[in-house]
Amino acid sequence: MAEENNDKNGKVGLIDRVKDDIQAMKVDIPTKAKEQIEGLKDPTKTQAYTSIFRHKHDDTPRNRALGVLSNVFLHLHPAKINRDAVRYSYTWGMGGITFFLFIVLTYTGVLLMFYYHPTKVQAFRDVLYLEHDVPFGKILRNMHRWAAHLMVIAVWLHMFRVFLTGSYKKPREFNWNIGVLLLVFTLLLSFTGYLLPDDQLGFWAVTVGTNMARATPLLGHEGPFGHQLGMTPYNDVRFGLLGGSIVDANALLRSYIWHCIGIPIVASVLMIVHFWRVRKDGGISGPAPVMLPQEADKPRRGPKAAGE
Amino acid sequence: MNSKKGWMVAVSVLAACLLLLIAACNKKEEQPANTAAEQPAAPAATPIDQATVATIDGTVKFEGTAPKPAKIDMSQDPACKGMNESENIVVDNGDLANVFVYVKDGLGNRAFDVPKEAIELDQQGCKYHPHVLGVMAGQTIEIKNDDQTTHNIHPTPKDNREWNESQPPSTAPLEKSFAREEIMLPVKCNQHPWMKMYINVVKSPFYAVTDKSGKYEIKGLPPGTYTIAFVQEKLGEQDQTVTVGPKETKTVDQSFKAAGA
Amino acid sequence: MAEQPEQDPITSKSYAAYYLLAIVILLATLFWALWDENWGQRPWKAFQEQWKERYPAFLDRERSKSAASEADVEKNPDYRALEQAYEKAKDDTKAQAAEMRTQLDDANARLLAVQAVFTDRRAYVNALTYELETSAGAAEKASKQKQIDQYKAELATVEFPDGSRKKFNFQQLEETYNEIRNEKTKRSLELGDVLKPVTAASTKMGDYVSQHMVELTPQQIDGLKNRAEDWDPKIVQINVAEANIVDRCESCHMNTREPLKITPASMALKGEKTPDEYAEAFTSHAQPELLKIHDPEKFGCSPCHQGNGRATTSVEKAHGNYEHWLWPLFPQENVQAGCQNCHAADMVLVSGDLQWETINNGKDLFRQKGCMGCHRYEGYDKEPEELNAIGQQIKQIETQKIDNLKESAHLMKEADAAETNEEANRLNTQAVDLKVANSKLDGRLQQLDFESHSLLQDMKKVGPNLKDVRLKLNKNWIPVWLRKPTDFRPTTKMPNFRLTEHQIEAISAFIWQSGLTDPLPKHKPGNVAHGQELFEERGCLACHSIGEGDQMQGGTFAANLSREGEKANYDYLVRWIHNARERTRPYCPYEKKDIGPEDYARKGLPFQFDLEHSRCPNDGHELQVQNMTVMPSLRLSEEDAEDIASFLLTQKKKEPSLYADAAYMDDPGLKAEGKKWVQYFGCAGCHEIAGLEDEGRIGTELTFEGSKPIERLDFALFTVPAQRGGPNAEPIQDKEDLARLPDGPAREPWYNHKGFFEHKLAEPNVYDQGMVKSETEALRMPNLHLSKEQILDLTTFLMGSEETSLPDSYQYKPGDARQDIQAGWWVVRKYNCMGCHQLIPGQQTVLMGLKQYQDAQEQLPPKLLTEGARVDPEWLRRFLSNPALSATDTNRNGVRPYLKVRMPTFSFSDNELRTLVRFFQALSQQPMPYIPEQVPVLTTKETDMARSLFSSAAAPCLKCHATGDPNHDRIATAPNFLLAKDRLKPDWVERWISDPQAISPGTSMPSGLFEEQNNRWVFAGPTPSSFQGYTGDHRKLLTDYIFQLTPEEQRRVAAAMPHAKTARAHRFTNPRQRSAESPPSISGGTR
Amino acid sequence: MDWRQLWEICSAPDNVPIVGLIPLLIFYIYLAWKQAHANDQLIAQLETDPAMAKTHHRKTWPFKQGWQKEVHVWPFLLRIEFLAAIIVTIILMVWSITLNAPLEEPSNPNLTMNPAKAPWYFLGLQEMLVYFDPWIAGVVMPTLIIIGLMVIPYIDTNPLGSGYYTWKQRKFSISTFLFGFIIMWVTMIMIGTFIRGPGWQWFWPGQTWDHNRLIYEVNRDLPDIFGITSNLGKGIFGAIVVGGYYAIGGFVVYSLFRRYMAKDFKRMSLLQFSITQFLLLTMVALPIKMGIRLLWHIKYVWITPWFNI
Repeated sequence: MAEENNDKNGKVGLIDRVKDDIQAMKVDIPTKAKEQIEGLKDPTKTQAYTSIFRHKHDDTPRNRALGVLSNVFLHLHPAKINRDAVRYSYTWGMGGITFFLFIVLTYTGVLLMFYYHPTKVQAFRDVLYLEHDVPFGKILRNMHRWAAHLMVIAVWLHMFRVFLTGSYKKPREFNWNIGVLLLVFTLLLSFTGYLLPDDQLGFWAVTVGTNMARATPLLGHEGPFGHQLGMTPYNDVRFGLLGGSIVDANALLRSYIWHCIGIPIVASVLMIVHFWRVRKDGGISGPAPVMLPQEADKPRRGPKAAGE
Repeated sequence: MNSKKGWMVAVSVLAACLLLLIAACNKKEEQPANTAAEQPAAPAATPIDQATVATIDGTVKFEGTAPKPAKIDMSQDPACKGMNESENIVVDNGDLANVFVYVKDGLGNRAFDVPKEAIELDQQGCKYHPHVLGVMAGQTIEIKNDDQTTHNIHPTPKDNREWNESQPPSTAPLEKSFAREEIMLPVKCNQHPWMKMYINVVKSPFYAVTDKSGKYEIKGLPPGTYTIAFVQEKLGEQDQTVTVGPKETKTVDQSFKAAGA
Repeated sequence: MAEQPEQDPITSKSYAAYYLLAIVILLATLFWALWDENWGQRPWKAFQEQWKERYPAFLDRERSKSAASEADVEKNPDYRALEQAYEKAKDDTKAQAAEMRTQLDDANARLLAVQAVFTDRRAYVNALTYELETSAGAAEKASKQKQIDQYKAELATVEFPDGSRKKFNFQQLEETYNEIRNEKTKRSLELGDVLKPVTAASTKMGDYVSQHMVELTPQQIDGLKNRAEDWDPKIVQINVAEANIVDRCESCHMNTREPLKITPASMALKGEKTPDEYAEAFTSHAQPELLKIHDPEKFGCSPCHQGNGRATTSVEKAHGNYEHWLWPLFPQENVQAGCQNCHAADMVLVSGDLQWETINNGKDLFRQKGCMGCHRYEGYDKEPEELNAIGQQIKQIETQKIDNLKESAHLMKEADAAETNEEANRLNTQAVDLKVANSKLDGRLQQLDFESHSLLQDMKKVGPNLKDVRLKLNKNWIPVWLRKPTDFRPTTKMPNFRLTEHQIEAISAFIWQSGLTDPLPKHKPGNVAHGQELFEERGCLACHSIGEGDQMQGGTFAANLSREGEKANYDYLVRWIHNARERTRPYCPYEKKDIGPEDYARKGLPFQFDLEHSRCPNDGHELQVQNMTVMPSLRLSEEDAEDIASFLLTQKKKEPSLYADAAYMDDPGLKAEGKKWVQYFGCAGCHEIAGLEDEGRIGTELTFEGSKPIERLDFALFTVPAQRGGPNAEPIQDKEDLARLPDGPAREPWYNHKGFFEHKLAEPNVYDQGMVKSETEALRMPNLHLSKEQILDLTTFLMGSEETSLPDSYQYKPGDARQDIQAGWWVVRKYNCMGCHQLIPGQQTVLMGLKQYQDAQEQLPPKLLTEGARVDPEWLRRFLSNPALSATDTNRNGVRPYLKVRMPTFSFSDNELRTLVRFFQALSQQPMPYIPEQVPVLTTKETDMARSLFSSAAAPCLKCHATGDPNHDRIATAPNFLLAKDRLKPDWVERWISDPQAISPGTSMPSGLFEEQNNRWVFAGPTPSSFQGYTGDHRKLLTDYIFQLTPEEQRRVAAAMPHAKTARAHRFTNPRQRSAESPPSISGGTR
Repeated sequence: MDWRQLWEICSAPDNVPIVGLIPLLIFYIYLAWKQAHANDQLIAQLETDPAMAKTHHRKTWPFKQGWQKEVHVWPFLLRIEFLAAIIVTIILMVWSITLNAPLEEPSNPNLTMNPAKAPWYFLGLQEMLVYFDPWIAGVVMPTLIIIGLMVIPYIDTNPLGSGYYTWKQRKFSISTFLFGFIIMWVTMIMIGTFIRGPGWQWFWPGQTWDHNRLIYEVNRDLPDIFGITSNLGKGIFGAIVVGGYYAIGGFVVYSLFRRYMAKDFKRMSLLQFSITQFLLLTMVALPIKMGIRLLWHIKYVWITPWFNI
């Protein structure tokens, strides 16, 4: 009952104030709206945009360069490259595709790990579970498998291209070596993954594969001089690979850990080196200007100098 | 060059999408349009016009020498009296009694009301009266015991349920019925091994049992073509096909031959 | 690219179009993936949509039927009466109830009015109280208290529904509120009381309907329909972690567990001739009673049916019908294979009156056809293995005994030399303990001896003993038989080994030359006509058949005897019929030779060997003293045996002398080679053959054949045709063999276990076809000339013979009495008990099918449906070991002398007797051991009463029951009452005499002799006058009387019977007169 | 012709990548050949026309005044990379939707698969097992392949052909690589996948894979042909043959290099040359061994108590 009085007292002032506010609002809101529309016309000026992209995105050479240089993912590339280096018919894009597939494999692989237990009892069931129960589980597993196969093909084609264009030649000899190692690791990654579903296909493929290890000279019990060096099925290199004399639970676990942790880490490190060396060795090798035989024994011109 | 491969892929994916669409459409077409199915109602039986009904009658004969009825020793139970002869084949002057005659086929899917009144089966003098009985499926049979001895009634059917009940003297009649059609369903009394009779359970009211003079009559038949079956407990079944017109009375005779003749 | 030099092709080219296209395709692909995930991979959704449409439509039809039958039930006068009672109760209480309802409503309204005010004020009081409780200072507390009191004292206005207003302070308000609330409770209780008769009557009506409706009630169907209509598409799954079962079958098979019987036709769309895939899927389970004992929540679906329970992406995947799934769905015709997974230890599978014929026959055929002669199968023919194990144990115990003796002697020696007395005593005690231990071991040894005695007795061979060929057979017949046994006897168990002429010669020579030549006692020729009569009457036909083709009559358990006359030697046949178990010479498994008279003579013993004289004269080892046949002794006299043998010798198509002379059989040069072939073909698996008693099985073990990897099954040259199907898929050329295939010639791919087994069984050498093999390389399995049905049965059995992945707890290995049932069936099947006796309701025996019993069913052997509840197990044991129940008068039936068919003496071993007795007890849920019920001793008056009833015309018991008087027993058709005391269980007798038809359907004993009145059973017919005023139970009285019957008493009753031939006892009035004069006293006399 | 068998082999999910590999390889070889051919023509032109060699930008692609010599990575390279990523994603997804990854029966150590095949990319090695003992095929050869690949940059002394496709300037290295990759590696994989059936027997495409097929094949050892029976003799004989192969082969290589690749030979150090010789001979040894095994059924050349070659 006490509040009623207060209301009555403040009534006059309040109405005036409200009227004043309405007047002001008639001007303010359209102005703000106009500003907003203007602002939206150029989204690159918004705070949100600039906070993400660290510079303006004018279509200037500088910005094009910055677009690459100031991006953590893109600065793998130089800002500018030889005009012909973008030609797909030359590069075949296989290195990039391999890397992309590696990312796809990592991603799908991580998702698969959520559902998979590398034990004799669980492994096969988990794959069935993935196929039948997990939402998108089937496509996930399919993508992982096919991407792995595709990656092997892409690596081969990449290597094939690199050889055909002589890109292993000076100064890229070492990077070629890294590449060869990456090929080996790609195959190993794929091979270690083969056993994981614990089905007949994987089991026998891995059995056949690791049986060869028995015959390792010196280190395998069936290899030359292995017997003489005291190698038995229980202490040779195959035992070391499988964690047992037959493909069993330990082999499953080992192959799982190599597949998910060991080889990916090593391969990643090698990949980093590989990419770094591509840059350091002067970007991709070509398409370089053709060289004439008579120039062969002259001091070699740097790749940058080519093309004039 | 770079676009070439892209196009190849694009075309292949598009083609795949198209296939998919077709597949999806097909799926839809498979969906049935109509749902609730209704059982076809049994066609209604045409009612019998009482004005046009026909009659079949006749005599059943026995050809050849009638076997002499076997004598039955009923001395086992003093309460048993009366004629002690087997009723397997009862022939009098060549007339064969106790033949069950019924319309076996030709009535289509007509259904008939089951008479409310019971049919009587009497046990008297350690014999069943009658020896051959016709009854409609579901109709009540009233079984009486007029003897001063305990009987048991033991039908041994093929298609109906078997039962065996004791009926001491002076007890109330048993009321029984059979649900399914069965011809020459044997009934016996285990205590008096000679006691035997046959119940014929049929679906229509068109049946008869020949009397001592081998005569029978089936009345109230709608005009049509029928298979009439004559069944004798030992001599088996013989069929005849007969066509009767409206209000017609047809005589259908039948004869059985002695076994082995 | 070169046409526009001014334009830089690299920097000027736009990729927008490519991107647009790529992104469109990418999006399309994404949607495709989504579609695939949600529908493409989930065909069950379509099934559930269809189900939602079809099932309610079906339920509508069912509902109208159900409503009709509900209406039928409601037409019943009983229901009408209930309805009237209900109406009456309703009318009676109407006025009162209406009044009470008004009062209740009024109280309710008032309560609401008070409640609104009261709860509001109480909330405020409570809030203040809380403040009071939490306030700190005394002054503050006091002020709060004051505030509360003030508030409570304030008056609040309550507006009542009738418009009146009253003012209450808080306390009054609370009181009023409670008062009205109590009033309301009271009123509603009163209303309930008043309405009680109405509710009771209505409940009765409901109960009546649900008790008399055979189908579901319309309400129940409505419930089902609501469920179907509210159904949201979802995976339906059974998940049993314990057994790793995840079955989603019901995601499509939506009606599996519905309570209605649903056929494909009832789920088909209108106008559809053949039910489509959906309709087939929506049927209810074909055997709902199986689901009752195998709760799907525990057993799932795939343990029985197999298939991939998890998979839901397509029908093929779900049914496991794809290359890499090891457990494809059992086809419908082989569905019983699923039973074998858990029921491998069962010989017969029965639930209620349902026999699982396919698998049961398969199991039985495996034994009957002698498969286990060559193939080991866990559970079959286990006697030799057990015997072996027992031999090991005996050896072990004997060593132990010797060790104990040595140790004991040693201890005693030490004790003698001990330094202190304590030490000496301790050692002596130990020595004594060891001696006691040895005596325990002796007991164990004794048991093991019994056991091996039993096992030797239980060991049977499928085929006859070939040591006796010289005594038994027409020599020249043997090679003819070996050439193709089916040519001589189409139904024989002896399979066709596809022998070459040379092999036949060698084998017959070996068999002939290794046969015994002991002299046989000569028999005079018998009476053929009498022999035939006996052959047909005594029950030979329960196992044997006679006649060929359409004329064949009898059982398939044993040989067809149509051409017996061509092969058999008369003297041997007589001995065989007289007692088939009688051996020519006993066999010593220890010495591995047949023991002859010379061995006995050497020890000065008579050449006597039987079950009581079963020790080897040379070394005391247990002998095989019986022929290893299941053929029992029918306890025939020698003359009867001669008659039957003479009859059988007339059974021939050609004279024995017309068989071509096979002189080469005496060529000793052939013997060694013959032995080689006999061993090679594994003949000793089924036959006893001299020198080959310990031959091992030549075939592969089949216990887990069904889960053998398909790659291990050798389809030989037909691997590819079998995988692909098509016109060349069928390898069998032979017409006869082709006709054996259950599904006819293969056109579809048959590269699976079913296909392999069926082809192998139809033509065992089929996989040799096209192969070039030598005599010793070719497949040895003989052609068993099986029928289509038999192949289906055996295939089903083999398909089910899998190494199961289910946990052990799923195996049917009951620990209780059901174990006895399980074990019993093996014996029952072994001796073909079901050829004569009905053990399962509705089961047909061989004899039931014979012509001579069509009109004389009382001459059939008794049905054993409740045998365990009927007889005293101790008596049963005695009866089974000697069905004549007499040591001297053996040529008769002990219980039912009136039956012409003879319960034979099977010479069951102790083991088998025990098994059978326990089997019958367990089958009727009787506890073991049996403690007989005490029957109260009757007073003289009671005895008189019982006797009078027993002999009255109304209860002419002795008219049918045998009395021992030969004159009377001639026409008797029931056992003698004197046997009851030892044989029967009193409670069973009570149940029997009141309703024998319920115990043994079709029995001669009629039902309706007693009826229940006021919780006691009284005789249904007229009772003798002595019963006047008797309040006891008539049924009990008669039972007790039967159990106290003595031969004298029985004679008295017999004398009292109204018998025409014997003088009628005058003490009793004419029954007709009596029944006429005493109707009032007869409780059940008139109905 | 058993089309069904062929289809079964080609449509086995794990064989699909190999089937896909064939057109891919043909396409890319064609692509490389086309560019190499164009470059070779340009080279020939430039060689005959020194003036043009001075002014021409020495690429087969046109270049006009005013065009940028270098282009920005963003967007000109990255747009291609992203597009490629999208296309690869599409291919992968369509492939994954339409074809399921294989999953066979649960592993069963007691049931050997026939044929038991390694993953397709190792089938070359498995195929080698036919011709060599496991320690060579499974351990030595793979190691040599890896080492051989790794030393390529160090033994290829030809400075020409770096960064462009050419045939003329690198006839030897390209043909060697094509021989190693296409003929040896890919062909052996093809053989392993499509030709080797049950029992690892040779089935021509279109022949039915019959599990019961029996083949009469007697393999002899080379010393046996020469009637050498003693172990010592066999060892010595083998050592002579193998050593002889490398010695004579080495000489042939030398003679060829000297004559036809004088410039390269001149540039090579002794170590480079001997490694080249060794690897070359070892690589050629494989088809030779395959040949004598398949054509003359000779299993081992060199037999010792410890190892056989």
